[in-house]
Amino acid sequence: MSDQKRNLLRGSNRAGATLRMIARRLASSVLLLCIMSVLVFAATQALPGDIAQMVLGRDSTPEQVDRLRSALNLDAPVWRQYLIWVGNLLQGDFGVSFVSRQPVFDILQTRLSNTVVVVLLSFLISIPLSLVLGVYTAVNADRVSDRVILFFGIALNAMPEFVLALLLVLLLSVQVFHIFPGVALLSPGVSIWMQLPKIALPVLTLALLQASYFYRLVRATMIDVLASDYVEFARLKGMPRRNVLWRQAVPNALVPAVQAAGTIFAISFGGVVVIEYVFAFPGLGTALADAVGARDIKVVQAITLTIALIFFATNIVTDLITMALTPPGRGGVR
Amino acid sequence: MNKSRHGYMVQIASNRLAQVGFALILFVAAIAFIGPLVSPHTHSEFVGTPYGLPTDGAPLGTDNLGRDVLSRVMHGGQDLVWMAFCATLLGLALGTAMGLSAAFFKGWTETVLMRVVELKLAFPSIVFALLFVTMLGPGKGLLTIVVGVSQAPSVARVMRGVAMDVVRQEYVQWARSVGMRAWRVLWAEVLPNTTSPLLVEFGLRMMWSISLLAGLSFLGYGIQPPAADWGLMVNENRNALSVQPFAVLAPIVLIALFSIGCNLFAEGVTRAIGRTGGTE
Amino acid sequence: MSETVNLRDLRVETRNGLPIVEEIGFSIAPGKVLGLVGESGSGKSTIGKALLGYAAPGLRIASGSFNVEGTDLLALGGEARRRARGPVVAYVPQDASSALNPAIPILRQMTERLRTGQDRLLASDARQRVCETLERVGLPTDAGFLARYPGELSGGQLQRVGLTVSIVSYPRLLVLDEPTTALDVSTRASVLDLVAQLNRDLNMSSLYISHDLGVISAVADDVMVLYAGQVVETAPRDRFFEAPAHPYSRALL
Amino acid sequence: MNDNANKGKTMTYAKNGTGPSRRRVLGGIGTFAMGTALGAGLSLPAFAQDANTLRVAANGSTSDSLDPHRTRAQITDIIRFTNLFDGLCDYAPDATVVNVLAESFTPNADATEWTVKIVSGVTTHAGEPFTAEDVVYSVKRMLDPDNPTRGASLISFIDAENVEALDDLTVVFRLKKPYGPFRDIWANRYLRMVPRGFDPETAVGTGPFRLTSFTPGRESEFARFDDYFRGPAKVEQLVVVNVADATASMNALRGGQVDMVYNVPISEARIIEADPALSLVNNPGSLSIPIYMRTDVAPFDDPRVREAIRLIANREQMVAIALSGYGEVGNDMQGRTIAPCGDTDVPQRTPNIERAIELLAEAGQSDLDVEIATTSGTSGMVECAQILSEQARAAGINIRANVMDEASYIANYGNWTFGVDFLSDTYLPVAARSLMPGGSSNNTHWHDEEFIDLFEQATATSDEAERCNLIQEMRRIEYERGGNIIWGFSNTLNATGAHVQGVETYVSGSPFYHLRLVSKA
Repeated sequence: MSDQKRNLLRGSNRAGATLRMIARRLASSVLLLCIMSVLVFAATQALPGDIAQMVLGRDSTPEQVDRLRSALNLDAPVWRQYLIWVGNLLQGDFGVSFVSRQPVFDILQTRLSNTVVVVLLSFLISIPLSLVLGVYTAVNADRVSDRVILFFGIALNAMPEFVLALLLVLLLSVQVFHIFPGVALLSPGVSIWMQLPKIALPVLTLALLQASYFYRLVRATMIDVLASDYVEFARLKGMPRRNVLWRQAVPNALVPAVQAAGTIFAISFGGVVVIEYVFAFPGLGTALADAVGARDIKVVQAITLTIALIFFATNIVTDLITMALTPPGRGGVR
Repeated sequence: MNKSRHGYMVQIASNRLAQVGFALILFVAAIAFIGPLVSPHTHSEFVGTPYGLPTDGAPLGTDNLGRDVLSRVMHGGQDLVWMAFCATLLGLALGTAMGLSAAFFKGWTETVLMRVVELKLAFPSIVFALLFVTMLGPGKGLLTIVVGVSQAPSVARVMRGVAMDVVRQEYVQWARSVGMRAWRVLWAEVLPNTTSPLLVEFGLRMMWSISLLAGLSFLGYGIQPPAADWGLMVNENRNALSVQPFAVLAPIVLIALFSIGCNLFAEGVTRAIGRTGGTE
Repeated sequence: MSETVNLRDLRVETRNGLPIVEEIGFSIAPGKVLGLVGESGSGKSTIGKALLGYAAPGLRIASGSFNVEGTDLLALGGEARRRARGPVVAYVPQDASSALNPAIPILRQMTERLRTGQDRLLASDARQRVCETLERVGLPTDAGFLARYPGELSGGQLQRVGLTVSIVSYPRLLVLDEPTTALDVSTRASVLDLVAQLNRDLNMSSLYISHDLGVISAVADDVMVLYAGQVVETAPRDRFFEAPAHPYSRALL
Repeated sequence: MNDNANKGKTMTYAKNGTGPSRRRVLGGIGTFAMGTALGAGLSLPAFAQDANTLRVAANGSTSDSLDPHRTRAQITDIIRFTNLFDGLCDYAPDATVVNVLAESFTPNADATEWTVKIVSGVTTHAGEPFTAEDVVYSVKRMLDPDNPTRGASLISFIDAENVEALDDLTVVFRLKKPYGPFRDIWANRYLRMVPRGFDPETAVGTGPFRLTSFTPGRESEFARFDDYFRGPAKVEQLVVVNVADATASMNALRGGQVDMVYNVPISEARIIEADPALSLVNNPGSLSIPIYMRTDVAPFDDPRVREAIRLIANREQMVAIALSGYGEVGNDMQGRTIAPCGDTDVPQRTPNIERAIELLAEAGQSDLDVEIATTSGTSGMVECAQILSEQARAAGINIRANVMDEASYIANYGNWTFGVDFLSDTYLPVAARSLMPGGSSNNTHWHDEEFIDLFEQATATSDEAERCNLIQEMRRIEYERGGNIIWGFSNTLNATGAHVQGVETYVSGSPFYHLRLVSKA
């Protein structure tokens, strides 16, 4: 029974190791966020064009520009501006946009929640779809159906976002069918949940792009799993086919799937920029593109850091889910 | 190991997906590079009214300024393909250097390099490119570098994974134990054993480079007019998609064929070398 | 009550028709162990799995009949063949650490076959039967142990769990595919004892596959030698070890 | 999906499995999905259009403003201000000036003091009467030296300290210098009147609509102001939606998501005209897209070089291509129309490449290689630079189009040696801004004494016929010696659904943005 004792010991070490791992990831994420804040601040400082000039437009006089510049604190040394900014950030104050004179937090809040809704909805479509397609094509690997689906997967996956978005607008909105609105004109006063048809196309575009990548990953993992000894043994044991597939094989493909899903989730927030632009969707991406164009640097800074934060948070959550799903004895925890 | 590498090459060359992918790449590259030599008009010459439908003089019609779409399509791939290629090579070189170094030296080198990778990954490529292009202006060189650099971290992750297996091999350990210089071990022993995954990465990165460059052009942050560029052409002419579809569809089809070619090639190589892991 | 099991003229080939094994036949009486010897790659495992009507991906069973209690198992269709796996013929894997599903607690892996099919048992009955078998193979039966995942067990424990999964259905024929290769010497000895004892107690026929003649001499009643997919010699154990007939057998010894 | 973030990790975990919590996770997702589907069903009716609500899409940004005096002049702002506020005057659709809040203008003998009578019975959205004191407040607000406004330079001749309300309906303006076209200037869209104590948060004005909600960069909503002094609007509700992308706004119009768009790509005009469900509003606006050459630095300080470039430019081709024909060929003079004055009698300048080559050779600039700065500020700016660049090949010189984003262009605004701009106003204000030294858009840095003198006379006189003569002369000088290639005037294109009625075209100013008389069938 030394086995048992060893396992018990290993178990307690494992829980400790998990905590330490989380702590380390948190610390490293915080550090990276700090570095990121410096980089983002430096990058926005280096953007050409004078903010005051941009805000006032073509018809302003130099005196007006100077006056606005000092009113906005733009003539302070850069390091002071940075420290003030970070200090305010730490107190939860994102500042006020130079351009819209609105609190950056307010801008960020609605835009972020809109984008989150689109990404989540696209996830609700792409994840189940990918699991079903991935399992189906793995079971039927190299048959005609697999090849056809693979071709479409590769083609969709290869298409730049705006190409797919434009094709979907042509197909489902403007030219062939008139099913969904081609523009996501959300009314700001109304909950996005009450306006879902308006965001159907952006969600669909994103979902197709996600699925075309994700399903192939599920397929590849499932092929590995289906070739494993334990699946063969389950069949030799006399387990029914359906049981072998869904109870024995699929659960073992979930861990890599969760990892990939986490990645897709995190990078969707960057990838959605172009899609939002095509559909004029009021999300983080269009806000960012607008803000870069208008030199609304506080908004650029806030959005970039938010995207980074989402990335780090997603990674940590993904790792936690992975650990929860990983069976004990393989690095998982009970 | 030279023999096995040769074997891989044969397998890759005989893989149907890789063949089709490579043929597509060649086809589009041929249009891009031979096109400018044989195009009926220059890329900026006015041959008709804006958005004219196909005629004998302009088989694909005219664009927003009345220029010949066919000639612009023939001129518009050279820069894109060339930039995507250079950006990909840059991304692969940088990423491979980072990945191999991380796997080989371990310790602090690895920690720092991998943190840098993570930092960059938290910065979506499109946002990264948008900021830098706005900052430094949309020059071809800069676009290439920005796109290349933004590809490097993903390559670094993959190559680190690959190299970790190679570094554990006996001949590498042996080379290190007899006191070969680190860079020589990397160059002569580790790198040659990563060719197949590098080929896969090449296909994938090429695809993303095209996608990113075209996306930037589409947002107006790419190659600037009056140059002919497929991404820019889509941007310039998409208003008239329903009037003169060829001005948009021709470049879209070529972009799509090229990136599908790259993706097929990557998938084919992956299958040929039996790496079943997730391809992007 | 138990009868001899009979294999005739088994041929397994690739999809292109290249034979992996051919003209294989043997009989095993109840309570007896047939040792199947051969080098790795000689087709031993292929024969073992073929007895369950199973061929690895890329292979197929081209011909042969395998009679157990008056039924030709190889002639059975999909569903009937599946039902025969377990209660009629059971398979003990070579390496239980990879053959047991890492994502499922061991109790479920041991009971799940009993709980499927027409004669499915209640959860409590299945658990009861598993515990009896576990006691036989010398493993604990407490709830804490049963709730473990394969990754939390030692190699010897895993191999016994693998054995339990197969014998808990009380099969007529037990195919043991090098079940001791992955074990250290002392564990190997105890597992071999266990196999011999179970064979007697349950009155099963067994096919014991190994490349290790020492192991074969310890458990087998008869020995069959396989070379390049064909049987070169079949003989009772004592005769085989005293006077092997075939030159290849001699070379093995 | 652009990055391959976790590939290494994915491979490592490939053989691992899962624990018991998976079923709960999947169950949760299922419930969520059902809720979503339900939500989708419920929200469908929100799609239906309401005949009492007019929805318009226009170009704006997060810098959208509610302060009529401080704006970056995006179209969403113009629509908001036109419908929330009134000016003393406004332009009629034919570009003549009519009174709105003002009833009469009376100058003294030398046009240095103007007495303005206000219309009685005007009320603000807050229910207060609009009086002379509100006018004084508005003018002082426009001229506030500490908080500059967009229209300040237009009325810089007013002595802000000496604007005075004589009674509830009479204001007297004392000027720093004589100003003849005093009444006309008040039609400008940046000189709208606000009530005392104006707060941009609530944006109380006197206009036909009052604000009900505002989200910068997204949407603003208005309700009809039933007590509007010129009669209530036709629709009960007005919604202005920001759509930055022209293609997206056309998609919205086609899909019935909006009734009207202010952002029509010229390329779409022909399709809209052919589509029975839509109608094109083709405004012969005063928008000019000048190509400017700095007259104070090389190479364009040499008049021969300027003349050469002017002879290279094929104006007809530019209008045909850059404006798809939706515009009018220009002749290097500002002002598409200078009504009520007659046209200026000079020959149309046409391309003459041989002469251009000669002039360049004389100036020693046969190998000229210059960059022309442009941005997509309005449709045609980028295109005309490209076209000029192509036309210049024939003369053996190299003109390179440098297309920038707007912020980069504006950062160096006024300093580009060679570039493209756009201007939209009647002649004298345009001249003040772009042809006079110190004007905010005097990109050519032109300084012509004779022109300045004529300008001063034209602004000082209150005699219209004399002013017309002076303007004719000014334009002649502009044609001969100016630094601009005014190759054309662009129509402003807008589109509505066929069910929208009462939209007026305009030449100058704001008539098109007045939505008071617009209704839905």
